[in-house]
Amino acid sequence: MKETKKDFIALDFEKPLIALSKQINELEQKTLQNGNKKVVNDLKNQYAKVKSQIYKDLSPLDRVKIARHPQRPYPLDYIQLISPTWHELHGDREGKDDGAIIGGLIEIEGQTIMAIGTQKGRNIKENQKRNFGMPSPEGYRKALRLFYHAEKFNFPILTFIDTPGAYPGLEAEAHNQSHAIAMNLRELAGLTVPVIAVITGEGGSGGALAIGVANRILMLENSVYSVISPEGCAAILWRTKDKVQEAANALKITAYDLYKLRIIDEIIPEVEGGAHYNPKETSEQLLIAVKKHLEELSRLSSNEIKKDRQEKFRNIGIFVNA
Amino acid sequence: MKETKKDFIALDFEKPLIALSKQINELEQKTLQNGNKKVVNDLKNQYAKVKSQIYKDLSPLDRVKIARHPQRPYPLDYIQLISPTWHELHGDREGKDDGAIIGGLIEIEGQTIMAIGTQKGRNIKENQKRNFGMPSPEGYRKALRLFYHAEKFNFPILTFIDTPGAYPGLEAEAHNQSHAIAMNLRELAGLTVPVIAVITGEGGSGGALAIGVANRILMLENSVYSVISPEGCAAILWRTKDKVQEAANALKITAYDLYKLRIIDEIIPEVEGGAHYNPKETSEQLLIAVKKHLEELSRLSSNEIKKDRQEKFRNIGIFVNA
Amino acid sequence: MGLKDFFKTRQLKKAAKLQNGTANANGQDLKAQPPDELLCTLWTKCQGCNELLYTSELKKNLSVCKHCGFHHRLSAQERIDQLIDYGSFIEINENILPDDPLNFVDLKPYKNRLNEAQKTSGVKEAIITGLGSINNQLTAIGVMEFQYIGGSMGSVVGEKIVSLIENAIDKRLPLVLISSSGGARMHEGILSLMQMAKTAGALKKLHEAKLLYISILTEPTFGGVTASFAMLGDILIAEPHARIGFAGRRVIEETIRQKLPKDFQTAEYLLENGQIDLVVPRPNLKQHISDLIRLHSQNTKKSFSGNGIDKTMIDKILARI
Amino acid sequence: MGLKDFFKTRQLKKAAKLQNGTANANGQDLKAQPPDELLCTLWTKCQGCNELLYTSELKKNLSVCKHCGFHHRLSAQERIDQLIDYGSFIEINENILPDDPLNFVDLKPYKNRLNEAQKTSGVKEAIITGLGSINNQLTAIGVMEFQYIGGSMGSVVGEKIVSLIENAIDKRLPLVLISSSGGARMHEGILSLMQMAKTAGALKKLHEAKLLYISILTEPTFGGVTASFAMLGDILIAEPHARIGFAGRRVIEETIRQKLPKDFQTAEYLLENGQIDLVVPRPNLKQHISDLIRLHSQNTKKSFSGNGIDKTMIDKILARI
Ligand SMILES: [Zn+2]
Ligand SMILES: [Zn+2]
Repeated sequence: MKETKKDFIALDFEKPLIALSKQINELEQKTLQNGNKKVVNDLKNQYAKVKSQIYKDLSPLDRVKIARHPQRPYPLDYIQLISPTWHELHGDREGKDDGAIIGGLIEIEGQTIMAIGTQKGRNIKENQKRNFGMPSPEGYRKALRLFYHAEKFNFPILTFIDTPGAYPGLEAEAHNQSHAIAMNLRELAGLTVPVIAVITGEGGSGGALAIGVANRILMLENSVYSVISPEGCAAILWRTKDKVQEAANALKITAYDLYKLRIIDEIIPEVEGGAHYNPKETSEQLLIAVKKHLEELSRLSSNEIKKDRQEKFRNIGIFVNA
Repeated sequence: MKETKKDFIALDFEKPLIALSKQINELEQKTLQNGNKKVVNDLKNQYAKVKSQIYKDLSPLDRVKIARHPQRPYPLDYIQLISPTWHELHGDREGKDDGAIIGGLIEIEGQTIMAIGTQKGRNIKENQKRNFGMPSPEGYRKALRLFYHAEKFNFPILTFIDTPGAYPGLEAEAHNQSHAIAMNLRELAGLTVPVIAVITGEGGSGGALAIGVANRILMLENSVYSVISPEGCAAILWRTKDKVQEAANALKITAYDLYKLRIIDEIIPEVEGGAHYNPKETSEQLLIAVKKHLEELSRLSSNEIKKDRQEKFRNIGIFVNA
Repeated sequence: MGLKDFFKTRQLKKAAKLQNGTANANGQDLKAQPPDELLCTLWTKCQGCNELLYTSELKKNLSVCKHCGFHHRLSAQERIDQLIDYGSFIEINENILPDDPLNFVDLKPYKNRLNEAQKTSGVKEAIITGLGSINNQLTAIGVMEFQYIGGSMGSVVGEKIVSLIENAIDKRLPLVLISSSGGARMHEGILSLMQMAKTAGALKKLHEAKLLYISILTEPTFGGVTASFAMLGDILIAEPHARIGFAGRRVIEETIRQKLPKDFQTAEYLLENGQIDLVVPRPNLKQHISDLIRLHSQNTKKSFSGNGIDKTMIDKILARI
Repeated sequence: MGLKDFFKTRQLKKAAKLQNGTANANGQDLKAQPPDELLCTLWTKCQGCNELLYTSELKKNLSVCKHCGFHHRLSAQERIDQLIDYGSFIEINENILPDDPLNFVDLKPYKNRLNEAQKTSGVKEAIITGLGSINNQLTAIGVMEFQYIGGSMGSVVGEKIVSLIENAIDKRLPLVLISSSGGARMHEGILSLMQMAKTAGALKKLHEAKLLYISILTEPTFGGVTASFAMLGDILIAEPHARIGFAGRRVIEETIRQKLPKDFQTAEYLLENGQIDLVVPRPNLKQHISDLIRLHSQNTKKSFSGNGIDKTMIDKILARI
C-alpha cells in the first residue's frame, strides 16, 4: 500500500486512508503471530470501499490538489516513459534558456515528434531553475522557436501543460510577457503540422494556453484547466480566499466539466488516487490517447490540419445571437 | 566661409585653410577701410586652389576622418531632408528600444518607404541614448522586425549606415549579438521588396552589413566601409596603432576603391570638404541616386528582386579556380 | 466661500435654467437629480490635477485636461465619435449578446452583473464593433468599453472581434482595435480564456492577408486582452500614461516581494522597453492613425482594386461621409 | 628526478628505437629532429591539466584528455576522420584557391602568409568541404582549419561553403558545418566581410528548401564566422569549454572597462544564455549528429525520394561504405 510508504504525501481528503492502512499494517503483523486473518481481510475490504468512495466523490478543489501534488509526474517524466529517445533542445537564441519550458525531439512509433512542456521542479534547487513551472517571456519564445522548427521538418507537436501560469515578475513584464504569449497564440494558429496538447497537471490561464492552441486538447483525469486559479478568483469575486471551494466549483475547471463544454477532446484516465500512484500506467494511457489522435490527424493534409485547428478555436464561445 | 564660423571643427589636413581664411577675414575688414581689394582677391584665389588641392588628394585615412566628422549629417538628418513625412517606429517588442538603430516610414514620390539606419548622437546625452551609433542585438532585432513589416506591406527598404560597428559589450554578447547579425543577413536575403543601402559615414564591419544586404549599395563620396577599423587592423597586423595610415591604405575602404572592386553600385558626390559643409545639397544628391535605383528596381517582379539581391552576394569573392 | 462652493453655486444656477428644458446633452432627465450629481454632470474634477473643469469644455478637448494633460477615460461611443468621421460609423453585430454558460454565481449571479453593466454603461457588451471612415479612409474598428465589467473579454467580445476581423479580410480594410480591459472575464471560465486563442487565430488570417492592424492601447489594458489581440498590432500605439501589462501591479509586488518603480507598466515605460511603437496624445490620435492608414495603403493600391470588396457596404458608408 | 624528466628519459629511449625505423605515424622523418621536438611529437602536454600524454593514445581518445577531459584542437582532417564513416569522404572544390585581390601587404605580403599557411597546415585553404556518410547517412560537410590563418574566412572559404550548401540543396542532403575561426580575413578587406552575407544568403535557400543544418561550434569561433553561417544552424552544438562569441574578450574589456567573468563566452555560458541547443563532449559527437540526422529525416522520407538526387554521386559514396 502506497499510503504506508515513507515518502508518501497524503492530501487532506486522503487522511482516512492513512489511518486505515496503519491499522491494517499493525493487524497484519499481529496476525502473523496469532493467525486471525478474517479481521484483516474485513479491514482491507473496508479500505477498498472507503478508497473508491473518496476518489469517486472528488470535488473540483480536490482535483486541484491532486493536480498540484508534489509527487505528480511532470512532463519530463512522461517523456521518458513514452519515448525511447529524448534529444532536448535549449534556448531562445537571444539570451536565456528558460528552465520552466522544456523542449526537444522524441519518437513515437518511428515518427519524430517535437515535445514541448512546462516543467516544475521537485526541490528548491530544481525550482530555482524551473521557477516552479512558471515560464518567462523567453520561455515562450523558446517554445515558438521549436514550433517553427517542427513546422519546418514536418514534426507533429506534442505539448505537456502543467503550470500555475506565466510568471508575474518585473523582468517578465519588462521583456513583454504579453507579446510573447500573444505571438504563440497567433503563430500556433498558422502551423500546418498536427498539434496535440495534454494538460497533465495545472493548466494555468494564458501561461498554459500559450502552448495549448492545439488540434486536440487532452486532459489527464485529475488535471485542471482554468482562466484563473480558484484562489485568485475567490479573492477577486468573493473578496476572500476562503471561498476557494466555491470558486473552484463555479469556474468549471475539471476534465469532466471541460469535456462537457466541448473544450477538450478526451479525458485520459488515471489510476485510482491519481497519476502519482502509478506514473507508468498513466503514461501508457496517455500514449494510447496521443497515438489515437496523431493517427486521426495524419489522415489530413497540411492545409486541413491548419484549418481544423483554426475552426476549432473559431467556434469556441457561447452567446446569444439575437 | 564655413571655416571661420564659430562652431566649425577643422580636421588636421584642413588646418591650412583655417590660417588662410583668417588672413582673408582680417584683410577684408581692413579693406573696408583702405579700399585695396586686389590683395584680398588674390588670397581668395589662393584659398580656392589650396582647398581644391587638399580635397583632391585626400588619403583613405583623411576620408575616415571626414566620415567620422562630428558635424557630419546623420541618418535622421537625411531623413528629414529627403522626406516630407517621418513616422518613427520603436522597439524590438521584447524589452528594448535600441537608440542606435532608428526606423520608420518615409515617403518618396508618394511611395511609402521603410527607412532604417544606425544613428550616432551629437552630445553626451544623445550618445548615451545612441551608444555612439553602435547597435546592440536588440537593435538588429528591431531592424529585423521592420524588415518584415516592410515585406508585408510591400515597402521598399532604404537603409542608412553610419556606425563604428556592433557594440562589443557584455550584455551584447549575452544577448547573442552574433545571432542577431546573422539572422539579419539571412532574412534580408529572403525579402522580395527592393532594398537600397546607403553608407553615409562609417560602414563598420558586420555591424554595418547587418542592415546592408541590399540590391544596391550606394556610398557617399567620403564615407568608408571596411571589415575592420584601420586602427584595429593596424593593431593586429602591424602590432601598433601607429600604422593606421598603412592599414587604411591596405584595406581599400573608400567609395572609389569599393566601386572598383564592384562591391558598391554608385558613389554619391558630396560638396567640397564633405557633406557637413552643405547637408542639404548632399541630401539632394542622395535622393537623386536613391530615386534612380528605386525606379530601376521597380521594374522587377518580387521574385526577380529577391533573386537580384541573392545573386549579387552569391557572386562576391575573388579566388582562383584551378 | 471656497472655490468649489463658488462653482457649485454657479452650477446650480445654470442647472435651474436647464430644468426649464427637458434633458441634458446625454438625453437624461435632469429633474430627478440631486444637486451633487448635477455637479458631477456639468463639472468634472480632473483626475490628474484635481482642477474643476467644465464637463462640456473637457469633452470638447477630447477629455484631456487643459491644465495637466491628463487623459480621462472615454466611453466606447465617445472614442468612436472622436475617431470616426461624423456620421460614417455603421455598427455591426450589435445583437450578439452575452449568455451565462456556466450559470456562474459569486456574490451575485453573473446574469445580474450583466444587467447592471448594460444599465450603467449603456452598451450591450464590452465592445462596439463596426465599419467607419477615418479621414475618408474606410476602416474596420472595434472599441472596448471599460465601464462594462471592466472591459473584460468573454464570448461576446471574442466573437465580435473575430467577426470584425473577418469583415476586414473580406472587404480588405485596415483594422483598428482600441483596448481598455482588465483581461478575461472570469464569469465565463475557460470560454473567456479561449477567446484569447480565438482572436489571435483570426489575426493570423488577417496577417496572412497582409492587411494593416493598428492596435491602440488605452488606460488600462491588462491580462488576457494584452496577451492576445491587443499586442498583435502591426503598429502599437498607446495613450500617454496609460497602464498596460500582463499581470497586475499588486500580483507582481506580492510575487517578487518588492515595490515596483512608479512608471512601471505605463505607456512611457513600454516605449522605453521596446514594447510599443509610439505614445500619441489623444489630440493627435486621429491624424496619426489616418496617416498610418494612408502610408500603408499607397504601395498596394493595384492589388486592392475590387478585391472582394462589398460595394454596397462601402457605398453605404461613403454616402454618409 | 621529477615525473616530467622521467617521462622525458623514457621518451628518448623510445625515440632512439624509432630512429631505426624511417618515420613516425605522421609520415615525418624523425632523424633530423632534435629531442625536444621529438618529445612534442610523441608526447603531448595536456593544455588543460599539464599532464604528459602519449600522443597516439590522446589521438585514439579523439584528442580529449583522459585525466581532465580537455578537448584539444583538431585539424580539419582529424575532424573528418572522427566524424565521417571510414573511406566515405569525397572532397569537393579542393581546387578553389586563394588569390590576393587587394595586393595586401602588412608586415609581410598576404601572398607569403598564404604560402606559409599552406605549408604549416597542410591544407590549401581554411576549410575542407565534401560529401560523406555519418553512420551511413549521406551528409554535406564542411570543416574549418584553424591552423590556416586562424581559420579566417576570405573569398575561398565563402565560396566553398556556398558551393557546399548548393550541393546539399541539389542533392537534398543534410548539412554539417564545423567552425573554428577567428573571424573574417582582414587581408581580403571588404571581400571577406561580404562572405558573411554570401554564406547567410545561401543558408536562406537551404532553409527555404527545409533541409537540416547542424552547426558545430568548436574552440574558438568568433567574429564574422559566428555572426554569419555558424549561428544559423537549425541545431547548434558546441564542444565543452569552446570559446564562442562575436567580439573578442580583450576588445570587450577595453570597451566596458571591467573584467569579464571567467566562463564568459564558453560553450557552457552560451548554453546557459540560451544561445545553443547543446554542449556535446567529443566522444558523443558523431552519435549525436547521426541521431539528429536520423530524427530529422524520418518524417519526410516520402518527399525525399529521388528529389533531384545525383545518383552517380551517391552510388560512388555508397560504394565506399
Ligand atoms: Zn488636470
Ligand atoms: Zn588534461
